[in-house]
Amino acid sequence: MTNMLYSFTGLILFVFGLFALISCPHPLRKILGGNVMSTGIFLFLVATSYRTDTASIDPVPQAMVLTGIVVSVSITAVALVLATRLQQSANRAMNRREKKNEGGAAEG
Amino acid sequence: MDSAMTIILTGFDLLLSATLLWLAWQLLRSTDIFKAIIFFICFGLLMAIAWVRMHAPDVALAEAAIGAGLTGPLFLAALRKMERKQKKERRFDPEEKRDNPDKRWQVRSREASPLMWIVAALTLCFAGLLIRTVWIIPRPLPGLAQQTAAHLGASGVDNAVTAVLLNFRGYDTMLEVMVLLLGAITIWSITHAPFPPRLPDTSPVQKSAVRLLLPLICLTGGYLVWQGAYQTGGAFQGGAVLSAALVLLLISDFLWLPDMHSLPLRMGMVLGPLVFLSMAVLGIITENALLRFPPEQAGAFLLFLEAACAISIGLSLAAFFAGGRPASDLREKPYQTDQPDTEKEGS
Amino acid sequence: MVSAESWIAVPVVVPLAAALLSFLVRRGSLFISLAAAIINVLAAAILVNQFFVSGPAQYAVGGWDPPLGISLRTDGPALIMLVLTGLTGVAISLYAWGYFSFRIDQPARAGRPEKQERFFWPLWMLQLTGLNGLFLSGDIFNIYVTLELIGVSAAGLAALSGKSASITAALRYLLVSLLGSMSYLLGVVFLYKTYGVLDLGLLQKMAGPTPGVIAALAVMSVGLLLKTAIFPMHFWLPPAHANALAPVSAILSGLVVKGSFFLLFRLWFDIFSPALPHTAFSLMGALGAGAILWGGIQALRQQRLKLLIAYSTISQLGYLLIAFPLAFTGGNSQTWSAVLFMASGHACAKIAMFMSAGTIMLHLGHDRIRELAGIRAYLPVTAFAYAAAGVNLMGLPPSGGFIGKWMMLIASLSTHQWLWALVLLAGSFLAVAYVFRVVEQLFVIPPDAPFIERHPRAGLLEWPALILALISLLMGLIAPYPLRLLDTGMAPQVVQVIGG
Amino acid sequence: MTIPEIIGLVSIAVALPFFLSGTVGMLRFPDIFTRLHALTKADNVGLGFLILGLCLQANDWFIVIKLVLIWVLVLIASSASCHLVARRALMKGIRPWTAQ
Amino acid sequence: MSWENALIVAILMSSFLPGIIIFMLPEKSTGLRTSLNLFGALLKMTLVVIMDLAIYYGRVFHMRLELMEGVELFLNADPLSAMFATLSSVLWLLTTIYAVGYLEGSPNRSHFFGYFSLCVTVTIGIAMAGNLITFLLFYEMLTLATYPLIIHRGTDEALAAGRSYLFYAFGGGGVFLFAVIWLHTLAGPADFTSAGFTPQLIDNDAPVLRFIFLLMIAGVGVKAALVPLHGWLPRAMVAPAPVSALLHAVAVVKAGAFGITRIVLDVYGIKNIIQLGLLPWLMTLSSITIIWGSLRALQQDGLKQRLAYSTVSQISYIALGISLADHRLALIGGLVHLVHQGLMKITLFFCAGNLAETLGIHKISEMAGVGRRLPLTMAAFTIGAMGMIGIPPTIGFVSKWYLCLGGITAHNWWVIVVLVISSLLNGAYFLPIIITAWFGKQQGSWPREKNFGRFETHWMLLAPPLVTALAVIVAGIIANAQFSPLAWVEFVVQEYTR
Repeated sequence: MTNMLYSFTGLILFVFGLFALISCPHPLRKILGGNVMSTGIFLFLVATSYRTDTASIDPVPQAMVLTGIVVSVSITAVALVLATRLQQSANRAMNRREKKNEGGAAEG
Repeated sequence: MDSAMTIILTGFDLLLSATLLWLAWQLLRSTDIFKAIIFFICFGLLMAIAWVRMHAPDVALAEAAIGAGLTGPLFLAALRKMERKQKKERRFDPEEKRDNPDKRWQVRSREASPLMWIVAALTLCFAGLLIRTVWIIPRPLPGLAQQTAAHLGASGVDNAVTAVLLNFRGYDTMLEVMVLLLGAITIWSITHAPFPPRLPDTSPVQKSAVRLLLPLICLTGGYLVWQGAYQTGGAFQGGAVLSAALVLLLISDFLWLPDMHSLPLRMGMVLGPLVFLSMAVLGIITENALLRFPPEQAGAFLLFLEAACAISIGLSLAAFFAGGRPASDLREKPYQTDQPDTEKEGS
Repeated sequence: MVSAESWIAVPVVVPLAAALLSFLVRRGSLFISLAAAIINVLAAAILVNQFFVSGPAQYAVGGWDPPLGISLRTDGPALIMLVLTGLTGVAISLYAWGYFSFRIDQPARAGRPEKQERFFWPLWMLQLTGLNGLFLSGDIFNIYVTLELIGVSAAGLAALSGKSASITAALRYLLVSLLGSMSYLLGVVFLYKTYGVLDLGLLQKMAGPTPGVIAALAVMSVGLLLKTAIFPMHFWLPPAHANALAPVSAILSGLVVKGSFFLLFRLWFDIFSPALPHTAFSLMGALGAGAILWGGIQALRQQRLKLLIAYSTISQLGYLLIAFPLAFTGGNSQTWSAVLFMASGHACAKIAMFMSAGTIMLHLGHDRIRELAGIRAYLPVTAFAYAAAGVNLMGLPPSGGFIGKWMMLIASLSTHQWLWALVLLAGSFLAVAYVFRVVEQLFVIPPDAPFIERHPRAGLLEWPALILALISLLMGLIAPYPLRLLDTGMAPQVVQVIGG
Repeated sequence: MTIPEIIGLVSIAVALPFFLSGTVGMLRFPDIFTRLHALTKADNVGLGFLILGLCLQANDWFIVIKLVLIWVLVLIASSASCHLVARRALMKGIRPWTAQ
Repeated sequence: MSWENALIVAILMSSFLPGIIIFMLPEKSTGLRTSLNLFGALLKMTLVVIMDLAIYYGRVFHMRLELMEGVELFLNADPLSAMFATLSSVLWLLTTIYAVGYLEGSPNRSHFFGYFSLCVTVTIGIAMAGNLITFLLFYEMLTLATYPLIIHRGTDEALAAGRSYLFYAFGGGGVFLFAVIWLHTLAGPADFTSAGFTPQLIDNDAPVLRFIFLLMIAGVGVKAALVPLHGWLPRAMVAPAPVSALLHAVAVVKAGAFGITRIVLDVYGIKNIIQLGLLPWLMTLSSITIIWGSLRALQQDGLKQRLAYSTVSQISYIALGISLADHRLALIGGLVHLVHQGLMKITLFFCAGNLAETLGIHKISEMAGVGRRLPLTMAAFTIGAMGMIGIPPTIGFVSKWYLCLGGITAHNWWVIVVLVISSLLNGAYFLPIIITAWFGKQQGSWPREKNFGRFETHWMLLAPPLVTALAVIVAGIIANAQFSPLAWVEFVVQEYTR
């Protein structure tokens, strides 16, 4: 019974993350969605191998999830740095534009 | 007695799943990015509890250390860097976030555009499809539990997950450590670490707290790596804790990353993957199979491997938080966040 | 003392070592990477030789047999892609050497070359490791890790040029590849949930049309189609390829896209072909047809050379998908080997084209198609390389593209599927239009052509492009050898299903 | 059920209201400073009782040392972070809540 | 690699290798380039003549290269291919000499001569193709080799001509590829045999074969400039004179006509085609082209445009001859016209080139009194024109004679009517040129006059037209001698009418 419950939670989390990744405009929110999506899949994966008696738990999905977590943190970090760099250059452009029309306003 | 226990447990499961889904929903709908990140950190911690419930202690530790422990600060640091510098000193107060002039990034429209509804409908039926498939898949097969248990003795470690991670599927872990290093290299290739804005005075409490906590953190990190052989723990969890130590140093200005020389950093980051690779090649030469450890000293080999990997994972994760390469590396002046951009607009 | 069959590990270990060393020792990174690329080609050749001697091999990593451990497999399709990646890898490394030495000498024409070169080599070597790992791996979760390795290094390479346009494209590319690999991973979870096994060989024996497998394949295919930028999901490819540095766009267009396509090919034809309904194959065909026509029309409308080439990639990928319905409906077993043959032909041609576009951009400072006239006066080899690669795209004899198109037309006509044949012909007409639109400018020398000062090391820029273009041009003549390599590779059980 | 286990259960029971009060305090208090106050004070004391209870139930000295180590770490961390948050709030110009 | 294979490869390589080397040569090394060119042309001609002799005495030359499973690149030298190969190698030698003289001092000649030799290699390949697939391969490569020659001048007009050439050529190529593959799936990989494919193939899918024939003729007809598909030919006249001479007398247009011959005789086979009843269609199409070409030629003022339209109509004589393939005489007339038309048309183009090069004359209206200034060139032009009209001693008369005989034996009066009308039309558009040239009075000075010392123009520009004009007359006179084109054609036709 717990298998089904946690598998469904995992799947719904995956779909939430997918929706967030597709629909949200802000890059940070997209990356958040990506993380939620991957956590959802990992939950679904481990939920499949859940047993009540801990002796016969299958360790392979847990190893896969560990690898998955590390990989997704690496992707998140790269995506964050890209998004930051992008936003900074956008901010810089806005600052320059403001300075220009401020300068204009001062003279005008 | 155990029927009462199962009722409590199912009750706990339902509560936990409900909160997880609610947190994820809040993550999407909250108007303010800062709030969304805080929800994400809580989501990470609750996930750690879920992993414990799934009898997966290793994953719980990793999720807590990396999922919530490191990703949260990553997001917060990114958000701070993305803040547009106001005329006055940089404002960080969450309450005043709403009248932030930079409206472009907020989730403005409460009534979602029709496209949004289509996408939502599509994802919903996709979810329905997935759940229906999961529902009709027969009782899950035993998986690889027997095989791992049978070969556990020859793997040199007692903890099954570490055995699978480092010995049976060591090739996966080697590539995965490479992905971590690759992430660090990519970040170094994009920008160099921005000058952290020097706060007027870091409070003495922070300095002394850090001075007190640091040895304890390193001790626990080392212990986790050592414990990986026979209990929950291992290179990733230990590495994550070590990275927490480095992040603390970065925050409280002990480490002045922008003008650190990059060679020691690079050596540390490459240490783990290099040891892994040389073990793999050694496996070919002595045991005539890639990544094969001599059965009797396998335990010692694995421990040495885990230690090296923990150090490089710690450094790589800290590099993720720093968000760039040391400026002294390419003899470039570390640019302030609002300096004219160095790159030339594409013609 | 080192057994011969451990050569299989070389294509993964050597580039990996080169990546680590070139990140560590900055100055020697160029020569380390070049040496690694050459050893990689050598290893690929030895593996092909071993393959012809002793047939497909399986190599258990760490000494643990498949259900528990991971196995590396060499069969026909994998070896074709290995040889292709090896050859083009050496050519790209040589080109990058010339490209960066050119940009460092004339920084006025380029962004920050010194930073770019320093980080290009480790990222490129890790990319090569990921690709070789993907082709050789026999374990679906291991393939997921290699896909991530390819995805992140490709995004890193795309963002290397530092322009804000390329960083936007890199971010979008990274998120798309994250979405793609996540849906692939979901497919892996479904497969593990139904069969409890991760190895491709075992899955092939167990595969049957159960709901779990169909759901897994559907999700995996959507992910991989997203990563291969097939028609409806191609939006991220043109900006990423056009704004990147020349060697990077060559890598992205030639190899990275082929990596995820190869995986799609292996899943659909090698492992799960009995489990798939016919409608799935014709859906892929429809996507392919859409890609050919849309890519071709868009390529005609572009004003910039690199964008034109990027859209032509989308169009050519459509060809590869059209072969799915053709091979399934009992076309002779030649058809699906035509797919990989055409993919490798296209890879060589596309890399040569991007290299020539890069050389032109370096010398002229821009790549607006209207002002390209007179290139032949100063860069004759580049102009000829572009034209030769164009011949392959158009599918004219004696190129590899012609043989691929020929086999697909034979399959479509012998199974009376007229639509695919017409789409193939329409596609090659579009290709003629957008290739000659550029060749026309290249081959004409107006009297007032501006003087272009040739860089002393421009040879390094032009000759790799020419060699690759000639390989793709003359592949048609040596077609039987790679095709025989492909046939022996497939497991017999699958071949007779496909009407072999 | 030996005497130490009973005392352990009692001390765990004692710890619960502290956590409850800390949470209620965090929700009901008017401004940031009082909320910080509630959180760090009540939760730390609650945790102390909880750790005491667990130590009594633990049957191995090594675990007792680990538990005490956890308590020390939490004390240092929460006090330092509470100080920093309060200091930051002051610098940002948030004045403590007053009666009127 | 037996002796026979080596010969075929040597023939191909004798122009391919010089081409590649010429590509590499820098612009200023004219001496080396010219000598390489001439050496290659001479070597090719001697090898081809040796091959002709060997074929005459019954030796067989072929070379196979396996392209794919069941699909081979097959080069086979049968009498028909030897004829076309001899024609193109001889005329290539003359055109090379002419081109060297014509392009003296003009820019990027290495580029030009490189593609020039590639183009002839591909033409020889088309000639010696042994099965439909090899023919298709070389057919599509011909477009690639000739395109750079057409846009050689680089003017916008040349680019437009190149674009229309590409559009027609690749359109036809695509349709031809489709038809070849369709036939391949039906009849399987078959080499060219005089019997054509197996008869019982016809009874189960005759309509499909008819449609395939239509597609094939359309595909090949583009290069053979059949009426609806001839648009590119007049526009391609913007290319330099040697290119239009070689392309429109020997390489491109002849490849199309040769393609029609191969399809009718060797792919379908005469008996099958008659059973399918396709020949009347081909006849009507070629007759319409003949009349239409001549009428359009009348309206052209540009000398080269008029010659282009006359090529359009003359090529269809060959198609007309082939469409009466079941009658031996008509077949001989058609095939021999393939050679004769090449010789006559190349003379005319050489003279047109001389006029343009030495006096800057492009229009017929400017040609008044040019006979006095360039007597020898105009003499050659007159002989060529008379050949086209079909006045006795010339080879033009011979081929028209056989065509009429074939028409009579086939009791097909339409053919006779078409031939007579077209001869009259030929006269109508060639004679005025000759009259204005010889008897007109020169108005003012020539647009751009150059003098070349002793002879009226550069010797390299004068010698080739004279040689070909001589051949036009000599081949006519010694028509039934042992080694004339006519005798060779009879040797060829012997095989098909057994």
